[in-house]
Amino acid sequence: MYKIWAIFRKDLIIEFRTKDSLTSMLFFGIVVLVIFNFALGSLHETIRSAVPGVLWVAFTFSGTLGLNRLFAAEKENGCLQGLLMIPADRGAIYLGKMLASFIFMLIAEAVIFIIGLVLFNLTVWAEIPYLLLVFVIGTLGFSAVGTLLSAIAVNTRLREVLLPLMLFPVILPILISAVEATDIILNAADYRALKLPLTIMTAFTILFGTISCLLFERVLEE
Amino acid sequence: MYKIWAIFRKDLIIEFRTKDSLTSMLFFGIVVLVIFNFALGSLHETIRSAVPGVLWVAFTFSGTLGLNRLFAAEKENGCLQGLLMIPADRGAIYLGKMLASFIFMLIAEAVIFIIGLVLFNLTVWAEIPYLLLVFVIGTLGFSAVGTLLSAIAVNTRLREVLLPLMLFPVILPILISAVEATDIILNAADYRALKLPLTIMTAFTILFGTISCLLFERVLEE
Amino acid sequence: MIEVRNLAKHFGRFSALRNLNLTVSDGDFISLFGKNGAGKTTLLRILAGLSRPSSGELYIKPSRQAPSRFIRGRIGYLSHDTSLYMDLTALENLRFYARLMDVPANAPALSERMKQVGLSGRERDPVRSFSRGMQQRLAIARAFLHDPDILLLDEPFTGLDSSGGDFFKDYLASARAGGKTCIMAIHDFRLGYEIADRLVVINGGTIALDIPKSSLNYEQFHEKLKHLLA
Amino acid sequence: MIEVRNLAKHFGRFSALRNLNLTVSDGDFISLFGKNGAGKTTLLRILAGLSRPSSGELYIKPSRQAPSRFIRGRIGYLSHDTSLYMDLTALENLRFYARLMDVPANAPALSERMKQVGLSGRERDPVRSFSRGMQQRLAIARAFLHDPDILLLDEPFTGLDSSGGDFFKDYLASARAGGKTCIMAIHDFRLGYEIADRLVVINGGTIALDIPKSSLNYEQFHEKLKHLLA
Amino acid sequence: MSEKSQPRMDIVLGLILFVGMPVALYMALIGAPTEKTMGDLQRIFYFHVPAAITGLTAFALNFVASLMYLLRKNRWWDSLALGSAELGILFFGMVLITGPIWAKPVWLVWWTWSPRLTASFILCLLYAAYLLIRKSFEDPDRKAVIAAVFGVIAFIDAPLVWFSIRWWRDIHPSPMLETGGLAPSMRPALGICVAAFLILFLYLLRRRFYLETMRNKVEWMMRRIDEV
Ligand code: HEM
Ligand SMILES: Nc1ncnc2c1ncn2[C@@H]1O[C@H](COP(=O)(O)OP(=O)(O)OP(=O)(O)O)[C@@H](O)[C@H]1O
Ligand SMILES: Nc1ncnc2c1ncn2[C@@H]1O[C@H](COP(=O)(O)OP(=O)(O)OP(=O)(O)O)[C@@H](O)[C@H]1O
Ligand SMILES: [Mg+2]
Ligand SMILES: [Mg+2]
Repeated sequence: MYKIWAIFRKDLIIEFRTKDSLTSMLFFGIVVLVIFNFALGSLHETIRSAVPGVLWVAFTFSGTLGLNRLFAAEKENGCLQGLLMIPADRGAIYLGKMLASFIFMLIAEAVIFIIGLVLFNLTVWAEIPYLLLVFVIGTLGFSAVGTLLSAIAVNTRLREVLLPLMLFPVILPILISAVEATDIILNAADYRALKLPLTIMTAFTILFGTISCLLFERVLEE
Repeated sequence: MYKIWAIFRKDLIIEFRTKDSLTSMLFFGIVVLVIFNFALGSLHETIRSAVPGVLWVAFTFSGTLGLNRLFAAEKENGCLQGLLMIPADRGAIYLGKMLASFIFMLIAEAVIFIIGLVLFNLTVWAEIPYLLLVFVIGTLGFSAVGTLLSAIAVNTRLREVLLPLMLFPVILPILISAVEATDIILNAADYRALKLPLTIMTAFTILFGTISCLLFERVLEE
Repeated sequence: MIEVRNLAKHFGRFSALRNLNLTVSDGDFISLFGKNGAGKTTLLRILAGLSRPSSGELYIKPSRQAPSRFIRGRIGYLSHDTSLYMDLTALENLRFYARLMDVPANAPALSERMKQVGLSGRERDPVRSFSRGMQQRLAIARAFLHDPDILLLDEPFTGLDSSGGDFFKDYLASARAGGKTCIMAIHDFRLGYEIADRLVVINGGTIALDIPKSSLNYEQFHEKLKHLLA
Repeated sequence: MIEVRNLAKHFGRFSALRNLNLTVSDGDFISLFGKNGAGKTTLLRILAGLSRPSSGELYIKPSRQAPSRFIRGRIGYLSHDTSLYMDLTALENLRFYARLMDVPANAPALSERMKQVGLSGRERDPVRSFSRGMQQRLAIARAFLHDPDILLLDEPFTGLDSSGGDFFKDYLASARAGGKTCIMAIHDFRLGYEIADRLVVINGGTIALDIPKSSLNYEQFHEKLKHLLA
Repeated sequence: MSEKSQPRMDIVLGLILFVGMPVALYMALIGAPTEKTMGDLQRIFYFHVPAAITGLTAFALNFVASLMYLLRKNRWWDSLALGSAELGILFFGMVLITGPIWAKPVWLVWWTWSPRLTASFILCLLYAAYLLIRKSFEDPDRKAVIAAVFGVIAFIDAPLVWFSIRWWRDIHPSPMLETGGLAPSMRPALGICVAAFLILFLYLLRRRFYLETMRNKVEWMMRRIDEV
């Protein structure tokens, strides 16, 4: 348990020192927003219906970037090799890394979301708890699969290509549900419709979390 | 002169072998398109006016990615250091790298554009020469500044953040003109209006190219 | 005890190891010699469980298979790479690995380690700013934090200055006195002969010589090795 | 001729070099000794023009400033890093650098180079699949493709096996016979003494000893160095 | 070497195909009745649907083989997984080609993001990624493990993709085979085409398998040559 924590903490310290992942995650996310805004400049009245999609594009981009970096950092000096030699369940490495990517993504999402609000002129005080729920579940699912897949990708030559290539199709159900749920929250008032996408997201997250945790041991090994 | 060519050729061989930059450039570009398409799914009639912006977002993203990789590859074993020791004008390094990024971007843009046509249901046979002109000038400007800035960024710790952070504001005039020009070609029939954006793009490209070539020597050096 | 039977490792059509047999008893101190590309690193990585053999059997007491979680805690592997995080300080690196290896991770204990490898005073500097030899020192401190029973060393003296080399020789001597097992890939004939009590030469991916040190004096050994690796 | 006057290099509040003076005549063969972190690499990088001194003057005949394009063509720098592209084959690496260094880049000439460093037969394998020593051999071939007048060597024997070491010693001997200048950072006292004709010790970022080899025999030198670096 | 290059089973399958394919073609292009509204255009149906069925079968087989590999660590399963993934992409590629060809005249667009089309596209992407993973590992054992892991995830993902996009209205017709809406006169042709495609799949799979074993053997022999 505290090993999970140790791995998480280490990523946090490195991040705190270099500000590498978070800044680039934020930056890409914000750029997506800004350019979307710019591209949709002429369609101001319809913008609200595009916001959920735009937000999740931004989240996905920044998340993929973050995941890539989180494992690339382990490669630099053969650090992953050091990790593989520790006398601990490799599940601990998985959970530690997943926790780190989850937290980083949530932070990035929060900032991106706030900037999105400003850019798109939205006010959403009442909806925040619901949005939070959707963001947390969606991000959890994302980092559950993402961590496994980036552990696969990091050992290949095509690392930076392979991660999105594997991740996006796999993550699509959760992404679509998340966009749908966000859309319902922002644009429709009928919160009962939330049930379906939220169920799908949750089922997906649990399913992939379990599978990933089980398969992780097989995957980590050079 | 043949040194420029040697540097370009080397990047080409590496690319051919790993398919690293191009695949990831393409992938990100296409993903931008697809997700835009999703996000704008409900606005089918207005989509055509958003296409130029969307295209250039995709180009910019994939280009930034490509630039980052092109210089990151030089860092791996201190290869940049090897390059710095060669008895040649450092302008040759600049031009070789610029050529490589220019060609990679053009290839990526061509593919992204074709996929964009399919996704957005456009037919543009007659407009292709004009579009090609805009793409070539825009890309030239992009890689002229981009190469300089990524040479700066690669030596910093915050490499992947710094490049877009510096590049996007600098590139904005070219980007806006390019979107403008593409919009005119795709949506308005009056090609005379092309003159202004094209002039701006060309002027910026020449300006940036000259300045970058002059400043490059100062920048490369650890 | 480590037992390797009929080990082979192929990379595509290239065989890095083939038909390799080796039995290491507890307490053996082995120097592993071999030309560049002979397969020393490949063998050590397989023994450390970081790479899977293409065929053959690997048996590390008490488990009859690739090193499990329990075995991993008994192995200390010092590779060509340092396994250090460049953006953490020296102390943070040690603390991180100490936590993962179930070793006391308090600052005094770790500072003591730093002192042993001659890095005291640089605890709070990021590893990125360390010179090559300083990184190697820290890598040594890291790899043996958990006082492993089996030492797998891949050219451990790389980059060390004379005092660093002396320290590490002392460390190995005390490990030997403590009954540890050690396999060390090394190019320096004299140093390798001096430290080991068993001399193994790997050539063309298989064991070409495997003798106790007592059977040859240095000059004879040097002659023989020169001849083998010519 | 290389002349260094009052050189200093600071990293933040830390001085890696300070008050360093050194004059190297054409044809000097210098072994540079020093503890880990003494500043050897820092000095070599400055001499190679890869790093800017914080203060002081650097003078490499005939230009009174940091190495210009002309000077760069006369320097061969072998660093801790190999400067090789992992995804290119050995031959492609050499060909690339040969083109940039205005050296014939035809396959036979380059294969000859590969053969010299004992890598013939591996020309078409990607460098990523090379063992450490093989990479070092290729790095040597690369760094001296253009037959430079001034050799700056940073622990060049790292990872080389005995035949690789012998080859490189021969190479240095013939370079010396050809009147080249060489500055080599090295930790192995015996080897450094053997190769050089001038012995320089750097300590605490400044020159602590600078004597011709003829002034001390090996035992005296060893004593002195042990004492200096204690 | 004792093995014949054409095991008897393959010869039999080959013969069946040699006869069956022309029959299937005849049934599809001439034998089956012409559809009322779409005319001859509808005959794409006899390629589109069998290809889809075969492709899905192949992916399912890949899932089973991947799972078995993870449990049994037997290289046989890995070869099976590889072969079925490649053929799955091949057949599904046919769906993705015949579909748009059909769609352009019927729906007036090449492509829309309707649920089934999206799901098909994603499925193809997943297995393209699967093949890419296989290409980017060199160590055969590692490759097999990683590919199996991804094979499992990919197939579990497929139904999820399917359901998660259900709430969009779908321009793609719902499968009439299930609802029994297919005209009885079209059934024999469809049946024969499906059978022919499945046999073709089986045949190609066996050949692919054979190729893989040959490759391993050649590699082994090359190593022996190097050793001598
Ligand atoms: C899982 C994949 C697919 C399956 C199982 C499938 C199956 C079918 C079936 C059974 C029909 C006949 C429906 C009928 O007329 O009774 C059909 C029709 C059709 N399919 Fe697909 N299909 C798949 C993917 C695609 C794709 C990717 C496209 C691409 C555009 C496509 C385009 C069409 C078109 C245009 C028709 C004719 C629609 C019409 O009659 O209006 N299908 N498909
Ligand atoms: N990933 C790989 N792909 C292909 N070939 C490899 C790979 N790793 C190692 N080899 C080859 O295997 C052989 C043995 O390599 P290894 O690193 O074990 O040598 P070594 O004995 O450690 O050499 P050195 O003394 O130079 O460190 C070499 O010929 C090398 O080219
Ligand atoms: N980029 C840097 N930032 C901060 N300090 C640095 C940096 N580079 C080197 N140093 C410090 O400068 C000193 C000299 O380093 P240098 O690499 O020159 O040592 P060296 O003599 O080559 O040692 P070694 O024998 O270990 O290779 C070291 O204490 C090192 O920590
Ligand atoms: Mg080795
Ligand atoms: Mg050094």
